[in-house]
Amino acid sequence: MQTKDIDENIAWAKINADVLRSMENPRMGYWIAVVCCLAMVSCAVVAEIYQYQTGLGPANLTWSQMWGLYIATFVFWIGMSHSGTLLSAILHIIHADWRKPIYRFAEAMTTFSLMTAGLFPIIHLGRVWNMYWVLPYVSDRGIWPNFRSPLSWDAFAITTYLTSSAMFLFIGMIPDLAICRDNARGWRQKLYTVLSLGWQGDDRQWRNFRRIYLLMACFLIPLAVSVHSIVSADFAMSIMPGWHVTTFPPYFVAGALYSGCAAIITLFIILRYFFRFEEYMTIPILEKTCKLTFAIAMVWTYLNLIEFAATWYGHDMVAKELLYWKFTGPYAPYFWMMLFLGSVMPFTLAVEKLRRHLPTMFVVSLFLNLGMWLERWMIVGPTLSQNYEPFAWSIVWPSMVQWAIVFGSFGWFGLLFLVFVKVFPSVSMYEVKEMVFHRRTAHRPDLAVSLHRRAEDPQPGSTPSTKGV
Amino acid sequence: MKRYYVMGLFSNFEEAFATIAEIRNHAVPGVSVDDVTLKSPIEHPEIEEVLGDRGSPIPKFTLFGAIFGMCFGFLFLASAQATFLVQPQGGKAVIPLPSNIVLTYELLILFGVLSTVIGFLISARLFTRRHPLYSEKVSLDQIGILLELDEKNVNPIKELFGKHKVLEIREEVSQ
Amino acid sequence: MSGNDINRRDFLKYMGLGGVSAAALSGCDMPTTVTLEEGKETVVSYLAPEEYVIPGIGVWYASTCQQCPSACGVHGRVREGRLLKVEGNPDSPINGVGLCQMGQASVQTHYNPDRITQPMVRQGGDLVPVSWDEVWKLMQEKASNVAPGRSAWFTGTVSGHQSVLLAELKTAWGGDHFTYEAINNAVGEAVNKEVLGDAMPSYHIAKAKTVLSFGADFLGTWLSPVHFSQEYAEFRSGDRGVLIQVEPKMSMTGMNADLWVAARPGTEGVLALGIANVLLTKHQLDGASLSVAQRDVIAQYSAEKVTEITGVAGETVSRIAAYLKERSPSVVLSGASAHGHVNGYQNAMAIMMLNVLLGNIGKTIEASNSVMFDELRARTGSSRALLDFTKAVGDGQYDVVFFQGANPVYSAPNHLALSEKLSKVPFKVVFSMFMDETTMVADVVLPLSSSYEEWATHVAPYQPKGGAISMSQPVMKQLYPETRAFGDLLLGMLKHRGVEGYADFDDYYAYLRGVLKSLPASLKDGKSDDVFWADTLQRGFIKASASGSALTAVVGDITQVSQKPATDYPMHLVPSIHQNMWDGRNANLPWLQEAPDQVSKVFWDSWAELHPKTADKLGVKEGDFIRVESAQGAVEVQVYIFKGVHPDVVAIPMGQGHEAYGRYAKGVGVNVLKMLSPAIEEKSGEIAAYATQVRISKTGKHAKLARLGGSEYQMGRKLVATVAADVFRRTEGGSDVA
Amino acid sequence: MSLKNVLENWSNYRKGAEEGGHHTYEHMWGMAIDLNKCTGCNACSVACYAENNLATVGKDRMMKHQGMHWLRMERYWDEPDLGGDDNEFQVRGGSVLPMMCQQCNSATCEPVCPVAATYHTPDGLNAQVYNRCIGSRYCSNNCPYRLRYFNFYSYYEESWPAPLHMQLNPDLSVRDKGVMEKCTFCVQRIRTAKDTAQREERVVKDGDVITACAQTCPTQAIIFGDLLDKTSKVSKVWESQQVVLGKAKQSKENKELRGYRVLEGLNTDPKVLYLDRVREA
Repeated sequence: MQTKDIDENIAWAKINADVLRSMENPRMGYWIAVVCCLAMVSCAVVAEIYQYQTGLGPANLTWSQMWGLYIATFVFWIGMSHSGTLLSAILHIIHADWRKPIYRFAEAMTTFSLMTAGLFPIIHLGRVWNMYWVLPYVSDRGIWPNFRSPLSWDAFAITTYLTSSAMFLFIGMIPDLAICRDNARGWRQKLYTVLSLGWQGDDRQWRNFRRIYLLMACFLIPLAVSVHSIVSADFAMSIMPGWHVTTFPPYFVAGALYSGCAAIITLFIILRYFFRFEEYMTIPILEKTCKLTFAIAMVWTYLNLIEFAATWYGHDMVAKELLYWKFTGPYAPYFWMMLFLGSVMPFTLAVEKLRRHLPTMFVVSLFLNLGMWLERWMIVGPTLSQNYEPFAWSIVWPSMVQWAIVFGSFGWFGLLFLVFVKVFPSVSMYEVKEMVFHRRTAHRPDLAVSLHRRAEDPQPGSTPSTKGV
Repeated sequence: MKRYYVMGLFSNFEEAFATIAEIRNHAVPGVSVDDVTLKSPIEHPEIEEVLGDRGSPIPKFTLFGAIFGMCFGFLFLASAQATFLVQPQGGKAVIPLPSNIVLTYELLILFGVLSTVIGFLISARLFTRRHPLYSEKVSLDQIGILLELDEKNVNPIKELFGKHKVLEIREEVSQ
Repeated sequence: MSGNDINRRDFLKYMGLGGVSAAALSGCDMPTTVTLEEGKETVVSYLAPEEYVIPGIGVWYASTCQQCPSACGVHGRVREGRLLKVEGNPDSPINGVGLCQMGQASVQTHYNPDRITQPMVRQGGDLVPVSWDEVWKLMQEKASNVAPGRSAWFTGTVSGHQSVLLAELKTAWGGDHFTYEAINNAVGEAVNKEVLGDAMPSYHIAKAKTVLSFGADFLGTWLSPVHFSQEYAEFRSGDRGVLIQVEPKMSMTGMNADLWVAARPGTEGVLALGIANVLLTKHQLDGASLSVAQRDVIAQYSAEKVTEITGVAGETVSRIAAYLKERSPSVVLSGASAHGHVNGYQNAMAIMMLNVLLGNIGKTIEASNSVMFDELRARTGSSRALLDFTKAVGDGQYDVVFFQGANPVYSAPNHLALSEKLSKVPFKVVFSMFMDETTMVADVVLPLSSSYEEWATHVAPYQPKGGAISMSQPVMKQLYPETRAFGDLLLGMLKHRGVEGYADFDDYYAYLRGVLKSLPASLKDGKSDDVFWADTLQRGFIKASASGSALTAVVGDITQVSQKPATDYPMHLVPSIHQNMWDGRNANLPWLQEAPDQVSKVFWDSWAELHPKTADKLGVKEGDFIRVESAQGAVEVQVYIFKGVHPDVVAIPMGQGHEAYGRYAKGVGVNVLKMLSPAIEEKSGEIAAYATQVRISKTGKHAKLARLGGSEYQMGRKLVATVAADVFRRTEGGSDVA
Repeated sequence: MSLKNVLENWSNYRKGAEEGGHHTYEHMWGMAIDLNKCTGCNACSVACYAENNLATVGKDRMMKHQGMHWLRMERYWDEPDLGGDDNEFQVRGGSVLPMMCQQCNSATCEPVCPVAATYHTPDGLNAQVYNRCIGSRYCSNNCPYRLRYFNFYSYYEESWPAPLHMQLNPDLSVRDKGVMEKCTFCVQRIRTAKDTAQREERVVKDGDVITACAQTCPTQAIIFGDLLDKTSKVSKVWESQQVVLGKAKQSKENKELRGYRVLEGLNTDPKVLYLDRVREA
């Protein structure tokens, strides 16, 4: 049974070769995936064009339920984006080096799910063409957005987060892009030459690189926390029962990390399988991720219980009725399913046998994410359905337009990710090397030499080859 | 005056570090450890003990960016709110501190991050041409030690490299 | 982003009228010589606007609402030649500033997209548009030479000078005139006539401390609802009066009652006698106003017997009696659900007996107010007119029939087979604004102007504060040049016929001016004719009260004959009155279709109301389709379940289920009137609309009921807070805070 | 936007409603609705359709809760205050509640609009700027009364087939899809009255403005007016009911007075006062 996170005696050239290979020659399966994603996206595009032309009526939004799947899915994607930050930033700061083989795709996931999430507030606007009005641009009429609105906080927070996480992803990739540059030909070489920004592995560059990486990590952790608490403020700052909940910020952050980790497990398994990354994305690393996910799941469960208890013992009769209704009303099947998937399902992660079984974990991780999606739907839906004014109570199910757009968003995310894995290294080569380097318990120069030598290299100690003018 | 550039590539990192340590100890008179540029496929925090603390100005950029973001953020919001009087809403003040704190915080981070990145781009000397002696092996698995030398020091350095089992030596003369 | 795209040309077109009406409205002594016809040619631009047309400023013109027979006074707001909105005429003796939703929606009748815009004639089975000349030619040909007694008019309520001209025509032609209203108070009028000597006395709800109403929905549909709403507000303030409503299905008035009682349909009279019994025995009321025989009849109705017959608990009967005794004076009203039975007259008589017993006559029920000119008084409609008309038509009695203001083909029950019988009438002329069911069978269709485009006088059937003649004036130019005012058509027919005394009048406007000139000087308040005319138009009505004679109080036969329920059809059908739709005439107004029913909150549809017990027995829940079947027909309709309906009753509102009548009415809901049984109120001969027995069955179909609102319960939240009446009397008694 | 402005007026800009806010109100339009008089007849609602160019949306859209009834006549069957309704019949009738925008002084809809399309005017109204609205619908979600309506379609395309469109009130606009709308207390009438008063060089007096609903009410159950004008009818009702603006919990000397505001405890400070429905217990 594999117990080490990684084989520290792996040849560095193999690392480069394996990762670079994953970026080349897309196979049939890749193209099928691309076509599937494109098909999903076009569903959403058609639905959105229809909605744009007609108005939000076909989305089955109503005067009593003005929000729907769009906002729920927006929160879901925002949540998903938190895992990359978690793995990169927190684990970086606490020197948990097992993050190194898997953080790259997690960060990419962060960026792409943010790019997906950012679409939803736009899609859901009644007048999409005026969406730039939420940005504080200088207008000669002295009109500004309302800085009090959690929605304008969202605009700020998401912009900041998208900028920062994209920078974080990119900067962390620079040494790898240099590797790509050094190994690529043709257009790829030109691309990587530009993107690697002249990286040449100087000690000055590495030194500054280490600083910025740490600083960015320090920025990103509070940023990530703030972003999802701000998203939670969309609800928590409102007056509605079931939304006006003090524990929402931590609850959202925990939920975000939870769904992000579950998504990492999914993508971990997919990448490991399709790109044959078995040597980097190893079972022990998966196990660590699973344990982390389990821990977060328990935090999430706890916060759920806290919310129930606080409502139960609280003085707000309306919120109490709503909670009771969530447990028993027409949303109850979904609510119980969410609790089952979110709180019971993760116990599979605690079982070592299951944890190490990839197909099981794949399915479990999908279910966890379904649970987390349901969680968001259970936040948005029931409150709108049943609130202060009984005359306004209604049950409205989302229409095909909403479903199509939500469905398409997964295609959009997939498409971005598929492009990413073929253009950028989805495993951090230099960091895997670092990991390997630092993991070697005893520094064995002979082993190092054997690892870093190729046949054409001269023998150590013999006359070195010389080049130059 | 002609300057000579010599780069040795090492597969044995211990030996490479030992080479630098010797240079630091003036194994070759006239060659200082400050002339050494280490090129490496990975980050080596431990080598800084040998190379000496060369410092980095990035935290200063960060600090500046963060403070600027905070001040600018708050004042921008407040002055925008003060001129946009249509905002008095929900019975609250025109310039509400609680919500402005949220956005100030976001702007602090945004400007902090941007400033940090700019600081990095400047101080890491990116956007410069690759050194003529740059070897692709440096991005793979070997360490390069690059020295800028007077002509008299070229051979002693090469010898030093040789002693430490250098794999390859590259050199160049600039006019 | 506006659908409000009136281009410049249209604008100028409508401005033309602004001049006319502005001149007409003049409050000062300005000669108003511009006629409507001339006004057509007048194009007034902003460069030289008429004195009263200020761009951007609305001007208000007085007129009369024609959405129901109550004839409320309105002010129409006209801006840039367009009528925008109507509001109650504050000076109106009928409604004051208030106006009901039907009145508010009257502008949609005026602007309705389904109006008939030109005359039509049936050619080869289809109605085809023709010119007025052709119409007159055809009328000349077919209608002029009809033998005396071979022609008939079938109209809704008519009054004022239209009624005068109609009478002239009738005399000239020697024909019959039927005035039909599906929603009427004919039985009540008959009883009033017998007991009080006055068919339409005035009711003073505001003076009463207790109102006991047997199915009179005076807040919604009875006589003059806006007026009674005003009185109700007064009745409820200060020493707040108690409202008790007895009816099989909760009406809007029932919804506002302090005590809502569901008596078994048709037993209202028994309940009234039971109440009288308690009053006489328990409360020792002086029964001197009744004869001994009558008191003997009352004495038969002990509490147990009343409970057995009516299903109303003894304590409820006592409670009603106690209110009547303690909170005096009272007024006892009877309405459609008490009248619409075979024994409706008996019911109404027993109910009226309560008024006599309680000494309400002369206190809360006083002599009628009416205008001093008999010929102008409203000819109120009845449903008997429909029966008589159908019979006459079936006998082939008429060669020519003129229809106006009534839609009998829609509202006649199946068993009358009116449509088939009408085919025996060779020449049917329909005066109509819309292609309703009756218009569809016409041989000639004469397009009418809307009530906001025509000159007319109306006299409300129920005159609350002295008699008044209401004026209608065109508040804007005719939308369609080919439509004609009803008055103009009547005058035209008189002139065609060569009836003497009408040849001098160019049009109905000239006729009305002439008539008003000839009014007695006492009505003109010493004003010159022109000033009086201008004044009248501005005020909207002429006060012309007749001094009413004192009421008698002779109670007739109050014996109650019990009915045998038909076993095959165990349920009672209540064709309730939908306050938005009235008898169906408002079904083509989208505002009223979209405004939910006041009680059930259903919109754009019909529904059947069931008591929860009945629904349980049948195994249906809200939104299930049930089949309601009488011997005469059946409908399938969704159910609404609530506790405001008697368990033996299925209530379906009338007014929907049109087969024609424009895009908003056609195909919406079901027409419950079609399935009424042939039962007839024995004494008055009215259709016993509430006497239909039906059976209901589950169809298994289900759809969401088109009902506004989610929960019908407040969940303990303080949305509608309620306070007990004695608390109210303690804090606000004697003062009107709001 | 200048820093100088912020610094000079800092203390002013930091004042919330409880300290009087940063500006003084010119008017404070409010209502009092007597549920003892309201019969639930819907005249107000239809008058609102007529006055405010409200679209009729048809059965399907009404059923999908996409109607535009700014003034909604709610009807409940229970009476929490007078005990249960375990009777076989609905003996005390139904409880009706005309609900229009409550024009809250601490409106929950206002702070959440990302573009400040809904704001408080110096007249004390919750104004909705249609042109500014981008349709995020947050305001509606945060309205505990659910009294905001959204243009889910370009309703004007179908609601006013010619010549129905000629009825449209030119004093206010017809709204296109994607815009939130709600009761404005007939702001066009307020505007007209203010203009007239200005032209006549006087102040707006009680009775100059009346909303369409209050105007048409057959029982005159709705009273509309300026709460700042202590002589106005509506002020007197508020005063007599001992209901004070700016308080979530009223301290009435006479606990039996009927005045209350719907969901007052949420501290939205609505300006529509309701007077208890009265029934024989």
